[in-house]
Amino acid sequence: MNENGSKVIETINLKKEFSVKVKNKGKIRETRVLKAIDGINLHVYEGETLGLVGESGCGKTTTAKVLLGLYPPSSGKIMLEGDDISHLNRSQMKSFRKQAQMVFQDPYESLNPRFKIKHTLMEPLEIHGIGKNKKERYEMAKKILGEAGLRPAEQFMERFPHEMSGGQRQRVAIARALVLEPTFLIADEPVSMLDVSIRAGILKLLRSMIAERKLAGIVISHDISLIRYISDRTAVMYLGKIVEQANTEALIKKRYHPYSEALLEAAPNPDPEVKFSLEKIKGEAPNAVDIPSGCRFHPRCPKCMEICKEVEPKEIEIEEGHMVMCHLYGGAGNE
Amino acid sequence: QFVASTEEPASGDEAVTNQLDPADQVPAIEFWIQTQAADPIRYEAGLMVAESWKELGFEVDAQTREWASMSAEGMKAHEHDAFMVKWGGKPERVDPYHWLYSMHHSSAADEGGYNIAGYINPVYDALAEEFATNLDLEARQSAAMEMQELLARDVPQPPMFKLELKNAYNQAKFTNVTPGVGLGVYSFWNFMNITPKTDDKILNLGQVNDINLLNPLATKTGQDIYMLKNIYDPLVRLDVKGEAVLWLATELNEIDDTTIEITIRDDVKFHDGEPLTVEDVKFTFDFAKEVNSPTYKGHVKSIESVEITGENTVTFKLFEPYAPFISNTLSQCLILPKHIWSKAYEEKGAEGVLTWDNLPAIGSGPFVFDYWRPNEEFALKTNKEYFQKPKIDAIIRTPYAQAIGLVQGLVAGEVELTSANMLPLDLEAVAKNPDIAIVELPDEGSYIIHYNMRTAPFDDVYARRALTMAIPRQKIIDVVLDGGGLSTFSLISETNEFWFNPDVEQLDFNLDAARKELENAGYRWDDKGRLYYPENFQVTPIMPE
Amino acid sequence: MRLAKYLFKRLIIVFITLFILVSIVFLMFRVIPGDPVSMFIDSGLDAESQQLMMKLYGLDKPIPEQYIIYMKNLFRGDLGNSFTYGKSVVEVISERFLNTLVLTLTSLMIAFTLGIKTGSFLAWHRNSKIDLVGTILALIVRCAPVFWTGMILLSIFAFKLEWLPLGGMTSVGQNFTGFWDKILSLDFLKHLILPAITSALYSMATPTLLMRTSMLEVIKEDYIELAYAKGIPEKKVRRRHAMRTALLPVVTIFAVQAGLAIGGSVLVETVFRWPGMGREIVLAVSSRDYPMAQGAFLFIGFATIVFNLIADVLYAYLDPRVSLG
Amino acid sequence: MKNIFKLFKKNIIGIIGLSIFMFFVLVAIFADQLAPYDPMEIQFFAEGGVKRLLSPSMGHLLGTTYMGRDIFSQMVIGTRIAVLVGVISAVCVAFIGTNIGLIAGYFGGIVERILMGIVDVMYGIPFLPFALILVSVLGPGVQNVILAIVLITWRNSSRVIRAQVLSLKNRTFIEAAKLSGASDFRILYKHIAPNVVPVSLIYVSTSMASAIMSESSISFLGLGDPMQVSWGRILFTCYQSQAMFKAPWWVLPPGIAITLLVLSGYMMGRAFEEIANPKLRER
Amino acid sequence: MTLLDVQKLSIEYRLSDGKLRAVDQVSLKLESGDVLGLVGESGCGKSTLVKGIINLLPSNGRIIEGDIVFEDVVLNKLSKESMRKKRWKEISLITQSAMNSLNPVYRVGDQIAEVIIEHEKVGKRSAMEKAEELFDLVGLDRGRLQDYPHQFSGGMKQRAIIAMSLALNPKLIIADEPTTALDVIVQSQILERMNNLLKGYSGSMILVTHDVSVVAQTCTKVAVMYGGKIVEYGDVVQVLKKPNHPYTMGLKNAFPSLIGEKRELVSISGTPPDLSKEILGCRFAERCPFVIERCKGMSLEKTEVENGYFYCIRHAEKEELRKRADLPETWESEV
Ligand SMILES: Nc1ncnc2c1ncn2[C@@H]1O[C@H](COP(=O)(O)OP(=O)(O)OP(=O)(O)O)[C@@H](O)[C@H]1O
Ligand SMILES: Nc1ncnc2c1ncn2[C@@H]1O[C@H](COP(=O)(O)OP(=O)(O)OP(=O)(O)O)[C@@H](O)[C@H]1O
Ligand SMILES: [Mg+2]
Ligand SMILES: [Mg+2]
Repeated sequence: MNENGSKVIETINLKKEFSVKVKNKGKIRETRVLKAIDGINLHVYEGETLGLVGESGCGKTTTAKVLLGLYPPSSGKIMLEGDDISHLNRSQMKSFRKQAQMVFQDPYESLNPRFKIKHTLMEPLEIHGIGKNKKERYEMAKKILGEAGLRPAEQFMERFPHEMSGGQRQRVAIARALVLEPTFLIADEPVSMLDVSIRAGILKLLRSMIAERKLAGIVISHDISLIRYISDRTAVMYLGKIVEQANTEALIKKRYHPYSEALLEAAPNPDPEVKFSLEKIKGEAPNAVDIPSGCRFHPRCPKCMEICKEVEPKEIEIEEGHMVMCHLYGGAGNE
Repeated sequence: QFVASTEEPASGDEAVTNQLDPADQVPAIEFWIQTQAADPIRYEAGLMVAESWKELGFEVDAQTREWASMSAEGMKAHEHDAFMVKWGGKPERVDPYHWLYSMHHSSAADEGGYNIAGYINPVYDALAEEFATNLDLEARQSAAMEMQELLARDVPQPPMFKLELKNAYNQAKFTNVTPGVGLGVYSFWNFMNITPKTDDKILNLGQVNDINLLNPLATKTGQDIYMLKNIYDPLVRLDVKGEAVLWLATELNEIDDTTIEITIRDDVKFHDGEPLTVEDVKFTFDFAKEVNSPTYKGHVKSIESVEITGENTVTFKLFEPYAPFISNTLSQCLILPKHIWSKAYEEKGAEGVLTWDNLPAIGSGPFVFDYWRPNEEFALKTNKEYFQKPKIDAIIRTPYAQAIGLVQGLVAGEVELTSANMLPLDLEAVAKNPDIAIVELPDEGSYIIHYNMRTAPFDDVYARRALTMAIPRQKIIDVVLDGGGLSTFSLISETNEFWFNPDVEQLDFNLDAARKELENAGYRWDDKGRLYYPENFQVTPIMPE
Repeated sequence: MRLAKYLFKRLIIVFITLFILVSIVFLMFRVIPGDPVSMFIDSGLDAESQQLMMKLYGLDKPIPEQYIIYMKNLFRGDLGNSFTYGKSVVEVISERFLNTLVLTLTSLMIAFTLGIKTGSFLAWHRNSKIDLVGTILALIVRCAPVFWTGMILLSIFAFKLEWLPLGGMTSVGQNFTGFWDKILSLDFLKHLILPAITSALYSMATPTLLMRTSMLEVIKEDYIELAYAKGIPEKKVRRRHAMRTALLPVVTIFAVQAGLAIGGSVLVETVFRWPGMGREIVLAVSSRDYPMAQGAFLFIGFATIVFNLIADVLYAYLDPRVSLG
Repeated sequence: MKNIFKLFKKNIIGIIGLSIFMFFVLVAIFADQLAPYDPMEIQFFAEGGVKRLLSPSMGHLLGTTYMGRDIFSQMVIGTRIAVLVGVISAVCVAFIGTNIGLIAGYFGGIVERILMGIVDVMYGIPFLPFALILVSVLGPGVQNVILAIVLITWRNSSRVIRAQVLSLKNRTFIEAAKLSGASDFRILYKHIAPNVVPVSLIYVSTSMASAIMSESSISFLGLGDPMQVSWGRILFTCYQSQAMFKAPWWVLPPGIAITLLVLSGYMMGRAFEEIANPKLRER
Repeated sequence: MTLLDVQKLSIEYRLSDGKLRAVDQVSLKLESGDVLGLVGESGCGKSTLVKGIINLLPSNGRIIEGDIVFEDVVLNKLSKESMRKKRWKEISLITQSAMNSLNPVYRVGDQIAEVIIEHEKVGKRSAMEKAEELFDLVGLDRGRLQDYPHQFSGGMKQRAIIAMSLALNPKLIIADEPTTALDVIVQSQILERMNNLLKGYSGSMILVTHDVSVVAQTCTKVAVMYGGKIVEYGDVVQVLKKPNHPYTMGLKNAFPSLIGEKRELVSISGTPPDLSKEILGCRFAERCPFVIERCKGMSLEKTEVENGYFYCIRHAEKEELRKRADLPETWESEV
């Protein structure tokens, strides 16, 4: 599937740093640099969905926001359909906005509580001057809402967010993201706030919308078993870097990076007869302010070697389309 | 806006015309009234005056002003139309030099001068000069009489009314209360004479405000100055009626019009034990000039030199004859101890001496500075070695900030004497304590409206006279003062019998007469009752003879 | 060390703030109509004497020069000499300031002790009638103008019942050896009661309502539930867990209130003739005693700012979550 | 908005507050009709004496002042100033404070630093002394009193609104709006502003209360508008004329009226506070 | 030995406009050593049930019928004081969102010590020593006892709470969603630790969660809750492998798994019932694909099975229903 499409979005050594106030021993804060994403290379083809997994705080959301221009990147490039969009001016930004959209994690937070659904959906149209008049925009909004599975749409158009369930709101959020007919869609943990019994519905809706519109999609989750059901390829992220990237099923079958291994092992299984394996990795991910030297995973890595403590591994293609960043495979010593 | 004008069309007489040139309309009067906070009497009275003027057809813009701005812009810069103040009747004004010369001589009409109205009348000036320089009392008196007549006719700044002051004291504890002219019981003589009836010989004096500054060279307020007079001695003092009596001086010898020889007592000591000598007297006057004391300046500027001419004598040489020299200069200049002030001068310099708080104040007077806790208490004790001993042992002066506290203090017996004027409600309150007695005394000063003869319509004598006749003196006394006042027509109080002229013209409240006055001068009214100048109007600054 | 650095930084900001304040006030005073000398014009200062006086006060110089001189002196801690008192402003003010502090701090102490208790009580009985009535009562005392409450209390307790003095700080004729002697005397205490209660009543609402609100929020916190689950007796939960945490914002507001109260002290001081700072500023403004008014304003401003700073630091130290910077 | 109103309707304290406030507004509107006399007119007996300090009677419902003025009429007319000062200051304070808070919070960076720096400086200014000086400079008058109030009190609301904006700014619905291409202006005034309305309303109400209180304090110190009757000035006159121990009918009504009107402001503010802070609402 | 016997417990909340029955006639039996998983969608009454058990309902909540028997003591009839003494000593409750359950203004160590001092009347020193042991048990550094909660990461707070819950070796630990906010890796670490610790002194636990996978991995028994009722109860393997209630069947389908072939996810359409309204018959009827007329009738039939029970009137057809439930089409009647 990858080969027949063109790269809709691509990042080259993308970095994002924040300066944050960190409290030290005393009562006084000091300013430190937090490397939220630290040089990532990603691409998504048309009609393809990329899954992004990783622990909390590893930079998934930041990646999404940088890709969408909500945060300016600190360095590196973002190419949307071949054009560098890292440094757009105001009006260019506005037209870029039409092409890239996002579905947020928390459906309770992502809708303006003081807007009726119709206002939420019609506003982007109004901003971009799509549709001749209010009525036309209303129709467009209604249509997309129906497609998002909220029927009868007229009725939902008049509601406020607090009058709807979480699943319904997430459908509105998807509708809003798609009303501008973007070419690129990111869904950041689209179902993690929802009840299990309705998650599948939302994921399915997303998948079908991406497929129907031939969008390039990125779906973010910390739950790799969910990613499996929606993404074609999966990238595993750890502390601001993508440590492994491959076709989803291939990754599940054979993962090379010890972190991916741990992540998959730890994922709970609904089958009571297959129990957890023993604790594989220790502790929790360190803070992005104090990134460990060498391979950033080495303090938790069960297979840590001397070199891992000093040298940062390079990305290598271990199988076709399967990238990994680990000294176990990189031939220790080259650089 | 409550100052709604209740203009009635002037009663139908021939002056009412319809086709009047708007340019002829009499310009509006900006009338400054003091704020209610500063003085409710002036405030209420001012409003009543404004109302009354409106009835005559004047347009009046009554504005309230804080004292500070009114005095800077009006009293000092003379940029007013008209405003109302109260001039205090201090003992040093018993000789009416201030009223008659300072306030009306043309030389004082410039900025900062006391001729606030800008009254310029050559005839008057001549009389005033005579009054100021002729040492002959009778000549001065007759000039004063004539001047009062001129003023009553030309009304540059008419007096309106004065208060009947009432001071309270505790008669169960003290007797022999001796109010002095202009100061009531705050007078030096009262502190000297008041006699305790009981063993408690400490006099608790309650006042509204505190003492501010005890530096004789820099102090400004009456409260301070008259307190200083208990601590320091002048060469002469003004007695309860305002007449000069010898004090430190034992003998005054007018050698000629400009030379006076003075002999002083030899038994006076400063509170620190140093004797008071002619050195100190000479030093005081020289020093005041040297450091440019603003307090002494006005007094000592007439002095050319002071020389020690004997063991106990000094001779003053004046630039020119100055009639009130004894009553107004010698009585006001307190003698400073040279040993203290020359040392202070060395340490602080001229400016430092003037900004010095001079604590503890060391003088030679009958009372000795004891302690002062600002805004709480100020205490004097009696000078046991003084040549004339007070009957009390000490004075404790408490500032009450508000009259109401003071009155309650009186009722409660905390306060045994106060020079604050008791208003009707206060009297009612103090009546609760039968020990409280009231001394009544007429005020020597009065409430005055300062017109500004430099601006219209006050430049015209007929307008001034009409406006003066529209001042509802009696109504103000009845309503605002609850009857506790008297109408006045001369700046000199009638109790000041020697100088007072009872026969001056009295432009008392009479709206009809006021209208007549205007009419006769050709003023006209339109059908709304607004006042217009006569045709081909010519300003008449003073009453033609 | 770090704290010192932080405080240093903050103090610099405090100084800048004060500098701006002083400049504003300085300029404001120069544009007020009226000058300090003409105030006394009627007591017999002729034109020449007035000039001398202006010179003495340094008011004969052009305003920019006056400003520079004032600032220069200010940096040396010299606020100039009061026109009225002829004394150094610092000397006059520090005395008044102490008087004001004694009054405000006493009243705040009363207000906060009572307020905190009442507030937590109301919150604990939330939704009950007591709560509603208590809340409304707290609002009412806060809404009654202090000067009016003062007048009423004076009428009742000082005038009608004659239990307490009518005003002032001490009775006539008391001889105190020093500040503390005075402050600790029974006579002083008697004078303190009414004004302190008056302003305490006024200030009480803030801690009461804040404590109530804060408690209501805290009560909903999970750690309160956990405390119950832990089998901690209700009293201890309330005192140790709920009140302790709910108190944090209240403690902070104490400092802020102190600043406010000092600024607002003029009203109570006027009614009770308390020889404090607030009254002084009114007098100074109306008599155009520039150095005095500027100084008083500066003192109050300084107190306000310092109290705010104290509030910030205090808060950071009481609440482990909060840091400074 | 509707939502706020609905919640408000449920809030007893808010409703009481609103009722009191509306009562005074009505009195203010119909003051001329309600006041039987000109409040500054001195009343005389038929035989000529001034009606000094009469206790309440049918002719003078709340008695008379020392100068023989009708206190009831003064109270009624005084309502006007109170309501006027309250409403105008509140609106100005809320308008300025909200906008400054919105702009500072939203744009951040240097704009925020400058604006909040100004606010910090403002916090160092003690209100009453400042007002006294300002009124001395500009002269007494209602407009100057309002100016003083507004100049000082906007600081409170701007700080809180800014904090509110800071938290709203990172809410995802704002990011969603940005993604839709909304301009800063649109985000600020269409998305963020409506969400700070409840907080703004707290400040409208409480600023109103504190403005009324400030006006009466300033008037009580004798610096109010000398040509207008206000409650504070009635109290001042009473205090100054030394009748305060004698004439309860003169002392009590203005104090009660001030208390009630100020109370109404705080009560409404409290209601809005509970609306803005759901933690306090649901129990 | 029966440790806990909940008999027909019903709990209601008073609302401003009516009542809400959050727990309706719930019966449960727990033997010592059991680990019971309580699963159900958000709002189905799980927290209410467990709070009801230790008598910690919010002020508007009330037990209206039923008994809670804990070791032959009827908990709901105990005086306030004796109930208080039982708390934590015998039953400890890890409340939902334990992240926020630590008082921010006290040191973590002090908070653990507090409960030990309160119940065992020991000195601060020995309480702190005990706390140190507990920290060792849960794998936290002893030194961190001196820290404040905000200095802990989420996982560490969770561990600290678990340490606290074990402080008095209670016979029963109730853990309300203890790992919901955590990353999978940390979650697996913690669950495993807890399991081992409980086994160490044969304590029992009720684990509240909405994640069937977690139950499958951790528990011996499971109770499936829906709309205030326990619709199915039994041994874990039994219930998850061979669900009897259609809701359990649906739930099982909705969980993704990394093991085995990629499977379509199925969601249960519709939303859970509104508990503030009275519901006749089966609560799941609205969303059940096997609904028949009788389901909405009055009676609820309880079917006892080995070690458990379930409520479904079509219990006779359970084999067939199970087969149908495996097919995604079954659940896709509506969106
Ligand atoms: N606006 C910001 N300012 C400062 N730091 C930020 C900001 N946004 C994110 N970070 C930090 O960047 C790092 C990555 O955050 P990000 O939200 O991208 O992680 P995530 O993988 O999405 O985590 P989660 O699964 O919790 O959503 C974190 O350490 C976070 O604290
Ligand atoms: N204090 C309360 N007052 C009124 N209703 C409440 C209260 N607490 C909970 N409820 C309602 O009771 C029902 C059950 O709530 P409960 O918290 O027990 O659910 P839960 O299963 O724990 O949900 P979650 O998985 O979201 O924690 C819900 O409908 C909830 O809205
Ligand atoms: Mg994220
Ligand atoms: Mg729950």
